[in-house]
Amino acid sequence: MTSHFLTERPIDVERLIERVVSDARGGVAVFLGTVRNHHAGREVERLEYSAYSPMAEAECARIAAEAERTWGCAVALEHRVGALGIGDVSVAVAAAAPHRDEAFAACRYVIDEMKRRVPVWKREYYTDGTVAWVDPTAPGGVHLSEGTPDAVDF
Amino acid sequence: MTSHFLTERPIDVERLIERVVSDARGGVAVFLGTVRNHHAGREVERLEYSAYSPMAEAECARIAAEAERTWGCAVALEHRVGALGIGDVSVAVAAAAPHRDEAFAACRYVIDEMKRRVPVWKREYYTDGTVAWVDPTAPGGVHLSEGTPDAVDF
Amino acid sequence: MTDTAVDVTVTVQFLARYAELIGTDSTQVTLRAPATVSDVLGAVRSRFPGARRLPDRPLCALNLGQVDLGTEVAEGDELALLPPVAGG
Amino acid sequence: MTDTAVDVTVTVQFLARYAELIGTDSTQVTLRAPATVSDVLGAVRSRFPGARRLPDRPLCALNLGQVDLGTEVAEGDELALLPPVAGG
Repeated sequence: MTSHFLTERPIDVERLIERVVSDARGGVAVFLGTVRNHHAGREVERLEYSAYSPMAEAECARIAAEAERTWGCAVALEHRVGALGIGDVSVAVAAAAPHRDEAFAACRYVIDEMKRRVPVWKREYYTDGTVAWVDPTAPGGVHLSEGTPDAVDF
Repeated sequence: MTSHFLTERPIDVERLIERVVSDARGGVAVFLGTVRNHHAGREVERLEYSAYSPMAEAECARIAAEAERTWGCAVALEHRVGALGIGDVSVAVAAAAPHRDEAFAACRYVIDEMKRRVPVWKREYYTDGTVAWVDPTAPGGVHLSEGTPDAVDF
Repeated sequence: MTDTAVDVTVTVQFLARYAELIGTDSTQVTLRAPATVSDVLGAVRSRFPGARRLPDRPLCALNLGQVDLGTEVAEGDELALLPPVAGG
Repeated sequence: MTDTAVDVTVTVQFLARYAELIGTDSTQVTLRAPATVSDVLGAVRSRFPGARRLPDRPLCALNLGQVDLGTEVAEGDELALLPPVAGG
Protein backbone atom coordinates (compact mmCIF):
# COMPACT_ATOMS: atom_id res chain seq x y z
CA MET A 1 0.00 0.00 0.00
CA THR A 2 3.00 2.33 0.32
CA SER A 3 3.28 4.83 -2.53
CA HIS A 4 -0.39 4.44 -3.24
CA PHE A 5 -1.43 7.99 -2.34
CA LEU A 6 1.91 9.78 -2.46
CA THR A 7 3.70 10.09 -5.75
CA GLU A 8 6.94 11.64 -6.91
CA ARG A 9 5.71 11.70 -10.50
CA PRO A 10 3.26 14.12 -12.11
CA ILE A 11 -0.33 13.31 -11.16
CA ASP A 12 -2.30 11.86 -14.04
CA VAL A 13 -5.70 13.45 -13.53
CA GLU A 14 -7.44 11.52 -16.29
CA ARG A 15 -6.29 8.24 -14.81
CA LEU A 16 -7.42 9.29 -11.35
CA ILE A 17 -10.88 10.02 -12.75
CA GLU A 18 -11.00 6.70 -14.59
CA ARG A 19 -10.37 4.89 -11.33
CA VAL A 20 -13.60 6.19 -9.76
CA VAL A 21 -16.04 6.43 -12.66
CA SER A 22 -18.30 3.48 -13.27
CA ASP A 23 -21.37 2.84 -15.40
CA ALA A 24 -23.55 3.38 -12.34
CA ARG A 25 -21.74 6.44 -10.95
CA GLY A 26 -22.62 9.29 -13.26
CA GLY A 27 -21.43 12.25 -11.18
CA VAL A 28 -17.76 12.95 -10.66
CA ALA A 29 -16.41 15.84 -8.59
CA VAL A 30 -12.71 16.57 -8.82
CA PHE A 31 -10.45 18.94 -6.95
CA LEU A 32 -6.97 19.90 -8.07
CA GLY A 33 -4.51 21.96 -6.11
CA THR A 34 -1.80 23.56 -8.20
CA VAL A 35 1.32 25.46 -7.20
CA ARG A 36 0.64 29.20 -7.03
CA ASN A 37 3.21 31.82 -7.91
CA HIS A 38 2.72 33.88 -4.77
CA HIS A 39 2.62 33.13 -1.07
CA ALA A 40 3.18 35.14 2.07
CA GLY A 41 3.83 38.26 -0.01
CA ARG A 42 6.70 36.69 -1.94
CA GLU A 43 7.03 35.39 -5.46
CA VAL A 44 7.38 31.62 -5.46
CA GLU A 45 9.85 30.08 -7.89
CA ARG A 46 9.47 26.41 -6.96
CA LEU A 47 8.78 24.24 -3.96
CA GLU A 48 9.34 20.87 -2.39
CA TYR A 49 6.82 18.69 -0.66
CA SER A 50 7.99 16.17 1.88
CA ALA A 51 5.93 13.70 3.86
CA TYR A 52 6.05 11.37 6.80
CA SER A 53 5.26 8.73 4.23
CA PRO A 54 3.96 5.71 6.16
CA MET A 55 1.63 7.87 8.25
CA ALA A 56 0.57 9.95 5.24
CA GLU A 57 -0.35 6.80 3.34
CA ALA A 58 -2.35 5.49 6.29
CA GLU A 59 -4.10 8.82 6.82
CA CYS A 60 -5.05 9.12 3.14
CA ALA A 61 -6.48 5.60 3.21
CA ARG A 62 -8.53 6.45 6.30
CA ILE A 63 -9.88 9.66 4.77
CA ALA A 64 -10.86 7.93 1.53
CA ALA A 65 -12.61 5.15 3.43
CA GLU A 66 -14.51 7.67 5.57
CA ALA A 67 -15.78 9.47 2.48
CA GLU A 68 -16.71 6.28 0.66
CA ARG A 69 -18.63 5.02 3.69
CA THR A 70 -20.40 8.31 4.37
CA TRP A 71 -21.50 9.11 0.82
CA GLY A 72 -21.59 5.71 -0.87
CA CYS A 73 -19.13 6.87 -3.48
CA ALA A 74 -15.79 5.91 -4.95
CA VAL A 75 -12.80 8.08 -4.06
CA ALA A 76 -9.32 8.38 -5.51
CA LEU A 77 -6.66 10.80 -4.35
CA GLU A 78 -2.99 11.53 -4.82
CA HIS A 79 -0.53 13.94 -3.27
CA ARG A 80 2.65 14.82 -5.04
CA VAL A 81 5.94 14.89 -3.14
CA GLY A 82 9.38 16.10 -4.20
CA ALA A 83 10.18 19.12 -6.36
CA LEU A 84 7.35 21.02 -8.05
CA GLY A 85 7.19 24.06 -10.29
CA ILE A 86 4.56 26.77 -10.62
CA GLY A 87 1.33 25.35 -12.04
CA ASP A 88 2.13 21.74 -11.22
CA VAL A 89 -0.68 19.74 -9.65
CA SER A 90 0.24 19.07 -6.02
CA VAL A 91 -2.93 17.29 -4.93
CA ALA A 92 -5.85 15.70 -6.76
CA VAL A 93 -9.09 14.22 -5.45
CA ALA A 94 -11.82 12.52 -7.49
CA ALA A 95 -15.13 11.34 -6.05
CA ALA A 96 -17.76 9.56 -8.12
CA ALA A 97 -21.32 8.86 -7.05
CA PRO A 98 -24.66 8.19 -8.71
CA HIS A 99 -25.61 11.83 -8.10
CA ARG A 100 -23.71 15.06 -7.79
CA ASP A 101 -24.66 16.00 -4.23
CA GLU A 102 -22.73 13.03 -2.88
CA ALA A 103 -19.85 13.51 -5.30
CA PHE A 104 -19.35 17.15 -4.31
CA ALA A 105 -19.70 16.46 -0.59
CA ALA A 106 -17.22 13.59 -0.65
CA CYS A 107 -14.69 15.51 -2.74
CA ARG A 108 -14.87 18.50 -0.44
CA TYR A 109 -14.54 16.33 2.68
CA VAL A 110 -11.47 14.57 1.34
CA ILE A 111 -9.53 17.71 0.42
CA ASP A 112 -10.45 19.42 3.69
CA GLU A 113 -9.37 16.44 5.78
CA MET A 114 -6.19 15.95 3.76
CA LYS A 115 -5.15 19.51 4.45
CA ARG A 116 -5.91 19.01 8.13
CA ARG A 117 -4.57 15.53 8.79
CA VAL A 118 -2.06 14.24 6.23
CA PRO A 119 1.54 14.81 7.38
CA VAL A 120 2.92 16.61 4.35
CA TRP A 121 5.07 19.74 4.42
CA LYS A 122 5.93 22.39 1.91
CA ARG A 123 9.22 24.22 1.50
CA GLU A 124 8.96 27.28 -0.71
CA TYR A 125 11.83 28.77 -2.70
CA TYR A 126 11.22 32.41 -3.59
CA THR A 127 12.58 34.38 -6.50
CA ASP A 128 14.37 36.72 -4.03
CA GLY A 129 16.50 33.79 -2.89
CA THR A 130 14.75 33.22 0.42
CA VAL A 131 13.45 29.83 1.47
CA ALA A 132 10.71 29.02 3.96
CA TRP A 133 8.77 26.20 5.53
CA VAL A 134 5.07 26.82 5.13
CA ASP A 135 3.25 26.71 8.45
CA PRO A 136 -0.42 27.76 8.43
CA THR A 137 -0.23 28.27 12.21
CA ALA A 138 2.76 30.65 12.08
CA PRO A 139 2.49 34.45 11.89
CA GLY A 140 2.74 35.24 8.19
CA GLY A 141 2.16 31.61 7.31
CA VAL A 142 5.83 30.66 6.95
CA HIS A 143 9.08 30.14 8.85
CA LEU A 144 11.89 31.66 6.83
CA SER A 145 15.00 29.51 6.82
CA GLU A 146 18.17 30.68 8.55
CA GLY A 147 20.70 32.54 6.46
CA THR A 148 18.07 34.07 4.21
CA PRO A 149 17.16 37.75 4.37
CA ASP A 150 14.47 38.63 6.94
CA ALA A 151 14.87 35.31 8.67
CA VAL A 152 13.37 36.65 11.85
CA ASP A 153 11.04 33.82 12.67
CA PHE A 154 13.11 30.73 12.25
CA MET B 1 -19.14 32.14 -30.12
CA THR B 2 -21.39 29.40 -31.50
CA SER B 3 -20.13 25.90 -30.75
CA HIS B 4 -18.14 27.25 -27.87
CA PHE B 5 -20.02 25.41 -25.13
CA LEU B 6 -21.73 22.64 -27.10
CA THR B 7 -19.62 20.01 -28.75
CA GLU B 8 -20.32 16.93 -30.82
CA ARG B 9 -16.88 15.55 -30.06
CA PRO B 10 -15.65 13.88 -26.87
CA ILE B 11 -14.98 16.43 -24.14
CA ASP B 12 -11.29 16.87 -23.44
CA VAL B 13 -11.27 17.28 -19.67
CA GLU B 14 -7.54 18.03 -19.42
CA ARG B 15 -7.88 20.81 -21.94
CA LEU B 16 -10.89 22.25 -20.15
CA ILE B 17 -8.86 22.37 -16.92
CA GLU B 18 -5.91 23.98 -18.68
CA ARG B 19 -8.19 26.78 -19.86
CA VAL B 20 -8.98 27.88 -16.29
CA VAL B 21 -5.80 27.20 -14.34
CA SER B 22 -3.33 30.03 -13.95
CA ASP B 23 -0.27 30.66 -11.84
CA ALA B 24 -2.38 32.68 -9.42
CA ARG B 25 -5.39 30.35 -9.30
CA GLY B 26 -4.30 27.33 -7.33
CA GLY B 27 -7.65 25.68 -6.63
CA VAL B 28 -9.59 23.96 -9.39
CA ALA B 29 -12.95 22.28 -8.87
CA VAL B 30 -14.25 20.12 -11.69
CA PHE B 31 -17.55 18.36 -12.25
CA LEU B 32 -18.11 15.67 -14.84
CA GLY B 33 -21.42 14.11 -15.71
CA THR B 34 -21.13 10.73 -17.40
CA VAL B 35 -23.78 8.55 -19.01
CA ARG B 36 -25.19 6.05 -16.50
CA ASN B 37 -26.33 2.58 -17.42
CA HIS B 38 -29.68 2.80 -15.68
CA HIS B 39 -32.51 5.32 -15.64
CA ALA B 40 -36.18 5.14 -14.80
CA GLY B 41 -35.86 1.46 -13.95
CA ARG B 42 -34.51 0.53 -17.36
CA GLU B 43 -31.10 -0.42 -18.62
CA VAL B 44 -29.71 2.31 -20.87
CA GLU B 45 -27.83 1.26 -23.98
CA ARG B 46 -27.01 4.66 -25.42
CA LEU B 47 -28.49 8.11 -25.70
CA GLU B 48 -28.68 11.24 -27.75
CA TYR B 49 -28.46 14.80 -26.54
CA SER B 50 -29.99 17.55 -28.63
CA ALA B 51 -30.04 21.27 -27.96
CA TYR B 52 -31.65 24.50 -28.99
CA SER B 53 -28.16 25.51 -29.89
CA PRO B 54 -28.17 29.31 -30.15
CA MET B 55 -30.05 29.66 -26.87
CA ALA B 56 -27.98 26.97 -25.17
CA GLU B 57 -24.79 28.77 -26.16
CA ALA B 58 -26.13 32.08 -24.86
CA GLU B 59 -27.34 30.53 -21.61
CA CYS B 60 -24.00 28.80 -20.97
CA ALA B 61 -22.19 32.09 -21.54
CA ARG B 62 -24.49 33.83 -19.08
CA ILE B 63 -24.03 31.16 -16.41
CA ALA B 64 -20.24 31.20 -16.75
CA ALA B 65 -20.20 35.01 -16.51
CA GLU B 66 -22.43 34.94 -13.41
CA ALA B 67 -20.09 32.50 -11.66
CA GLU B 68 -16.95 34.38 -12.67
CA ARG B 69 -18.42 37.63 -11.40
CA THR B 70 -19.72 36.19 -8.13
CA TRP B 71 -16.65 34.21 -7.09
CA GLY B 72 -13.82 35.99 -8.91
CA CYS B 73 -12.83 32.79 -10.65
CA ALA B 74 -12.28 31.44 -14.15
CA VAL B 75 -14.90 29.04 -15.51
CA ALA B 76 -14.92 26.68 -18.49
CA LEU B 77 -17.74 24.36 -19.41
CA GLU B 78 -18.83 22.09 -22.20
CA HIS B 79 -21.92 20.05 -22.95
CA ARG B 80 -21.79 17.19 -25.37
CA VAL B 81 -24.53 16.79 -27.98
CA GLY B 82 -25.22 13.94 -30.39
CA ALA B 83 -24.86 10.22 -29.75
CA LEU B 84 -23.24 9.06 -26.50
CA GLY B 85 -22.50 5.67 -25.02
CA ILE B 86 -22.41 4.50 -21.40
CA GLY B 87 -19.60 6.16 -19.47
CA ASP B 88 -19.11 9.00 -21.95
CA VAL B 89 -18.73 12.46 -20.42
CA SER B 90 -21.88 14.45 -21.22
CA VAL B 91 -21.06 17.63 -19.33
CA ALA B 92 -17.91 19.08 -17.81
CA VAL B 93 -17.38 22.18 -15.67
CA ALA B 94 -14.06 23.52 -14.40
CA ALA B 95 -13.73 26.48 -12.04
CA ALA B 96 -10.38 27.82 -10.86
CA ALA B 97 -9.85 30.34 -8.09
CA PRO B 98 -7.08 31.33 -5.72
CA HIS B 99 -8.74 29.23 -2.99
CA ARG B 100 -10.93 26.17 -2.94
CA ASP B 101 -14.05 27.65 -1.34
CA GLU B 102 -14.63 29.83 -4.38
CA ALA B 103 -13.70 27.08 -6.83
CA PHE B 104 -16.17 24.62 -5.31
CA ALA B 105 -18.96 27.18 -5.02
CA ALA B 106 -18.57 28.34 -8.62
CA CYS B 107 -18.38 24.80 -9.98
CA ARG B 108 -21.50 23.77 -8.11
CA TYR B 109 -23.39 26.87 -9.22
CA VAL B 110 -22.55 26.30 -12.87
CA ILE B 111 -23.64 22.66 -13.01
CA ASP B 112 -26.84 23.40 -11.06
CA GLU B 113 -27.76 26.31 -13.31
CA MET B 114 -26.88 24.37 -16.46
CA LYS B 115 -29.25 21.61 -15.48
CA ARG B 116 -31.95 24.16 -14.76
CA ARG B 117 -31.55 26.59 -17.63
CA VAL B 118 -29.66 25.27 -20.63
CA PRO B 119 -32.04 23.99 -23.33
CA VAL B 120 -30.63 20.51 -23.86
CA TRP B 121 -32.64 17.31 -24.09
CA LYS B 122 -31.84 13.67 -23.68
CA ARG B 123 -33.31 10.74 -25.59
CA GLU B 124 -32.55 7.38 -24.00
CA TYR B 125 -32.39 4.10 -25.88
CA TYR B 126 -32.87 1.12 -23.57
CA THR B 127 -31.59 -2.42 -23.97
CA ASP B 128 -35.22 -3.65 -24.09
CA GLY B 129 -35.76 -1.72 -27.32
CA THR B 130 -37.78 1.10 -25.81
CA VAL B 131 -36.91 4.74 -26.34
CA ALA B 132 -37.82 7.74 -24.19
CA TRP B 133 -37.38 11.47 -23.83
CA VAL B 134 -36.09 12.28 -20.40
CA ASP B 135 -38.31 14.80 -18.59
CA PRO B 136 -37.51 15.45 -14.95
CA THR B 137 -41.03 16.92 -14.51
CA ALA B 138 -42.85 13.85 -15.88
CA PRO B 139 -44.08 10.97 -13.69
CA GLY B 140 -41.32 8.39 -13.82
CA GLY B 141 -38.92 10.92 -15.29
CA VAL B 142 -39.45 9.99 -18.93
CA HIS B 143 -41.92 10.06 -21.80
CA LEU B 144 -41.71 6.72 -23.59
CA SER B 145 -41.87 7.09 -27.34
CA GLU B 146 -44.85 5.79 -29.28
CA GLY B 147 -44.66 2.26 -30.66
CA THR B 148 -42.48 1.07 -27.79
CA PRO B 149 -43.80 -1.27 -25.08
CA ASP B 150 -45.48 0.46 -22.13
CA ALA B 151 -45.72 3.70 -24.06
CA VAL B 152 -48.45 4.94 -21.77
CA ASP B 153 -47.32 8.47 -21.25
CA PHE B 154 -46.44 9.72 -24.69
CA MET C 1 -42.76 48.07 -43.92
CA THR C 2 -45.65 50.22 -45.07
CA ASP C 3 -48.62 51.75 -43.23
CA THR C 4 -50.67 48.72 -44.17
CA ALA C 5 -48.22 46.18 -42.66
CA VAL C 6 -50.34 45.25 -39.66
CA ASP C 7 -49.50 41.55 -39.80
CA VAL C 8 -46.57 39.93 -37.96
CA THR C 9 -44.96 36.73 -39.13
CA VAL C 10 -43.20 34.67 -36.50
CA THR C 11 -41.08 31.55 -36.96
CA VAL C 12 -41.97 28.90 -34.41
CA GLN C 13 -39.41 26.26 -33.48
CA PHE C 14 -40.47 22.94 -31.92
CA LEU C 15 -37.65 21.43 -29.94
CA ALA C 16 -36.85 17.83 -29.04
CA ARG C 17 -39.97 15.91 -27.99
CA TYR C 18 -42.27 18.72 -29.15
CA ALA C 19 -40.98 18.30 -32.70
CA GLU C 20 -42.04 14.66 -32.45
CA LEU C 21 -45.47 15.56 -31.10
CA ILE C 22 -46.11 18.20 -33.75
CA GLY C 23 -44.50 16.29 -36.60
CA THR C 24 -42.20 19.09 -37.72
CA ASP C 25 -39.27 21.14 -36.45
CA SER C 26 -40.66 24.56 -37.28
CA THR C 27 -43.42 26.52 -38.90
CA GLN C 28 -44.33 30.11 -39.67
CA VAL C 29 -47.35 31.80 -38.17
CA THR C 30 -48.78 35.10 -39.39
CA LEU C 31 -51.12 37.03 -37.12
CA ARG C 32 -52.76 40.42 -37.07
CA ALA C 33 -50.77 42.80 -34.84
CA PRO C 34 -50.66 43.25 -31.90
CA ALA C 35 -50.19 39.59 -31.08
CA THR C 36 -48.73 37.76 -28.09
CA VAL C 37 -46.89 34.49 -27.54
CA SER C 38 -50.20 33.06 -26.40
CA ASP C 39 -51.80 34.03 -29.73
CA VAL C 40 -49.00 32.25 -31.62
CA LEU C 41 -49.56 29.15 -29.48
CA GLY C 42 -53.25 29.28 -30.30
CA ALA C 43 -52.49 29.34 -34.02
CA VAL C 44 -50.12 26.38 -33.59
CA ARG C 45 -52.75 24.40 -31.70
CA SER C 46 -55.34 24.97 -34.43
CA ARG C 47 -52.94 24.01 -37.20
CA PHE C 48 -51.30 20.83 -35.78
CA PRO C 49 -53.36 18.02 -34.24
CA GLY C 50 -50.29 16.83 -32.29
CA ALA C 51 -50.19 20.20 -30.54
CA ARG C 52 -53.04 19.11 -28.27
CA ARG C 53 -50.42 17.18 -26.32
CA LEU C 54 -48.42 20.31 -25.56
CA PRO C 55 -48.77 21.49 -21.98
CA ASP C 56 -51.11 24.43 -21.37
CA ARG C 57 -48.18 26.68 -20.62
CA PRO C 58 -45.08 25.37 -22.38
CA LEU C 59 -41.69 26.92 -21.76
CA CYS C 60 -41.22 29.60 -24.43
CA ALA C 61 -38.15 31.46 -25.65
CA LEU C 62 -38.48 34.53 -27.85
CA ASN C 63 -35.29 35.37 -29.74
CA LEU C 64 -33.30 33.11 -27.35
CA GLY C 65 -34.61 34.58 -24.11
CA GLN C 66 -37.29 33.04 -21.94
CA VAL C 67 -40.62 34.87 -22.00
CA ASP C 68 -44.11 34.43 -20.59
CA LEU C 69 -47.24 33.92 -22.64
CA GLY C 70 -48.32 37.57 -22.51
CA THR C 71 -45.20 38.87 -24.26
CA GLU C 72 -45.91 40.66 -27.53
CA VAL C 73 -44.30 39.27 -30.67
CA ALA C 74 -42.84 41.32 -33.53
CA GLU C 75 -42.21 40.77 -37.21
CA GLY C 76 -39.39 38.29 -37.76
CA ASP C 77 -39.29 37.00 -34.19
CA GLU C 78 -38.27 33.44 -33.47
CA LEU C 79 -40.44 31.74 -30.88
CA ALA C 80 -39.15 28.41 -29.57
CA LEU C 81 -41.29 25.93 -27.63
CA LEU C 82 -39.04 24.07 -25.19
CA PRO C 83 -39.78 20.83 -23.33
CA PRO C 84 -38.50 20.71 -19.74
CA VAL C 85 -34.72 20.68 -20.05
CA ALA C 86 -32.80 17.51 -19.31
CA GLY C 87 -29.15 18.28 -19.79
CA GLY C 88 -26.17 17.36 -17.70
CA MET D 1 13.38 -9.62 27.28
CA THR D 2 14.44 -10.63 30.79
CA ASP D 3 13.17 -9.63 34.22
CA THR D 4 15.81 -6.92 34.33
CA ALA D 5 14.70 -5.30 31.03
CA VAL D 6 13.11 -2.21 32.58
CA ASP D 7 14.39 0.17 29.92
CA VAL D 8 12.48 1.09 26.74
CA THR D 9 14.20 2.28 23.58
CA VAL D 10 12.19 4.47 21.24
CA THR D 11 13.14 5.73 17.79
CA VAL D 12 12.31 9.41 17.41
CA GLN D 13 11.73 10.85 13.94
CA PHE D 14 12.09 14.58 13.29
CA LEU D 15 10.06 15.61 10.29
CA ALA D 16 10.48 18.48 7.83
CA ARG D 17 11.38 21.73 9.62
CA TYR D 18 11.98 19.92 12.92
CA ALA D 19 14.77 17.89 11.30
CA GLU D 20 16.35 21.23 10.37
CA LEU D 21 15.98 22.61 13.89
CA ILE D 22 17.39 19.51 15.54
CA GLY D 23 20.05 18.89 12.93
CA THR D 24 19.16 15.27 12.30
CA ASP D 25 16.29 13.16 10.95
CA SER D 26 16.08 10.71 13.82
CA THR D 27 17.58 9.51 17.05
CA GLN D 28 17.10 6.75 19.60
CA VAL D 29 16.13 7.47 23.18
CA THR D 30 16.33 4.93 26.00
CA LEU D 31 14.39 5.58 29.18
CA ARG D 32 13.54 3.70 32.36
CA ALA D 33 10.02 2.21 32.03
CA PRO D 34 7.31 3.29 32.42
CA ALA D 35 7.90 6.33 30.16
CA THR D 36 5.59 8.65 28.28
CA VAL D 37 5.81 10.67 25.08
CA SER D 38 6.50 13.66 27.28
CA ASP D 39 9.48 11.88 28.84
CA VAL D 40 10.89 11.14 25.37
CA LEU D 41 10.48 14.80 24.46
CA GLY D 42 12.35 15.77 27.62
CA ALA D 43 15.25 13.53 26.66
CA VAL D 44 15.30 15.03 23.18
CA ARG D 45 15.34 18.57 24.57
CA SER D 46 18.28 17.80 26.84
CA ARG D 47 20.26 16.13 24.07
CA PHE D 48 19.77 18.58 21.16
CA PRO D 49 20.26 22.35 21.62
CA GLY D 50 18.07 23.00 18.55
CA ALA D 51 15.17 21.30 20.32
CA ARG D 52 14.61 24.43 22.40
CA ARG D 53 12.88 25.81 19.32
CA LEU D 54 10.30 23.04 19.31
CA PRO D 55 6.88 24.13 20.51
CA ASP D 56 5.94 23.14 24.06
CA ARG D 57 3.43 20.64 22.77
CA PRO D 58 4.44 19.50 19.31
CA LEU D 59 2.17 17.25 17.25
CA CYS D 60 3.25 13.65 18.00
CA ALA D 61 2.55 10.39 16.22
CA LEU D 62 3.31 7.06 17.89
CA ASN D 63 3.55 4.18 15.43
CA LEU D 64 1.77 6.30 12.76
CA GLY D 65 -1.17 7.35 14.93
CA GLN D 66 -1.55 10.72 16.61
CA VAL D 67 -1.13 10.63 20.41
CA ASP D 68 -1.02 13.11 23.28
CA LEU D 69 1.96 13.72 25.51
CA GLY D 70 0.74 11.43 28.29
CA THR D 71 0.72 8.31 26.16
CA GLU D 72 3.04 5.57 27.41
CA VAL D 73 5.75 4.38 25.02
CA ALA D 74 6.90 0.78 24.62
CA GLU D 75 10.09 -0.92 23.49
CA GLY D 76 10.62 -0.46 19.75
CA ASP D 77 8.03 2.29 19.29
CA GLU D 78 8.47 4.95 16.63
CA LEU D 79 7.64 8.43 17.84
CA ALA D 80 7.42 11.11 15.15
CA LEU D 81 7.46 14.86 15.89
CA LEU D 82 5.38 16.60 13.24
CA PRO D 83 5.33 20.31 12.37
CA PRO D 84 1.89 21.73 11.56
CA VAL D 85 0.93 20.07 8.27
CA ALA D 86 0.94 22.09 5.06
CA GLY D 87 -0.19 19.78 2.29
CA GLY D 88 -2.61 20.39 -0.58
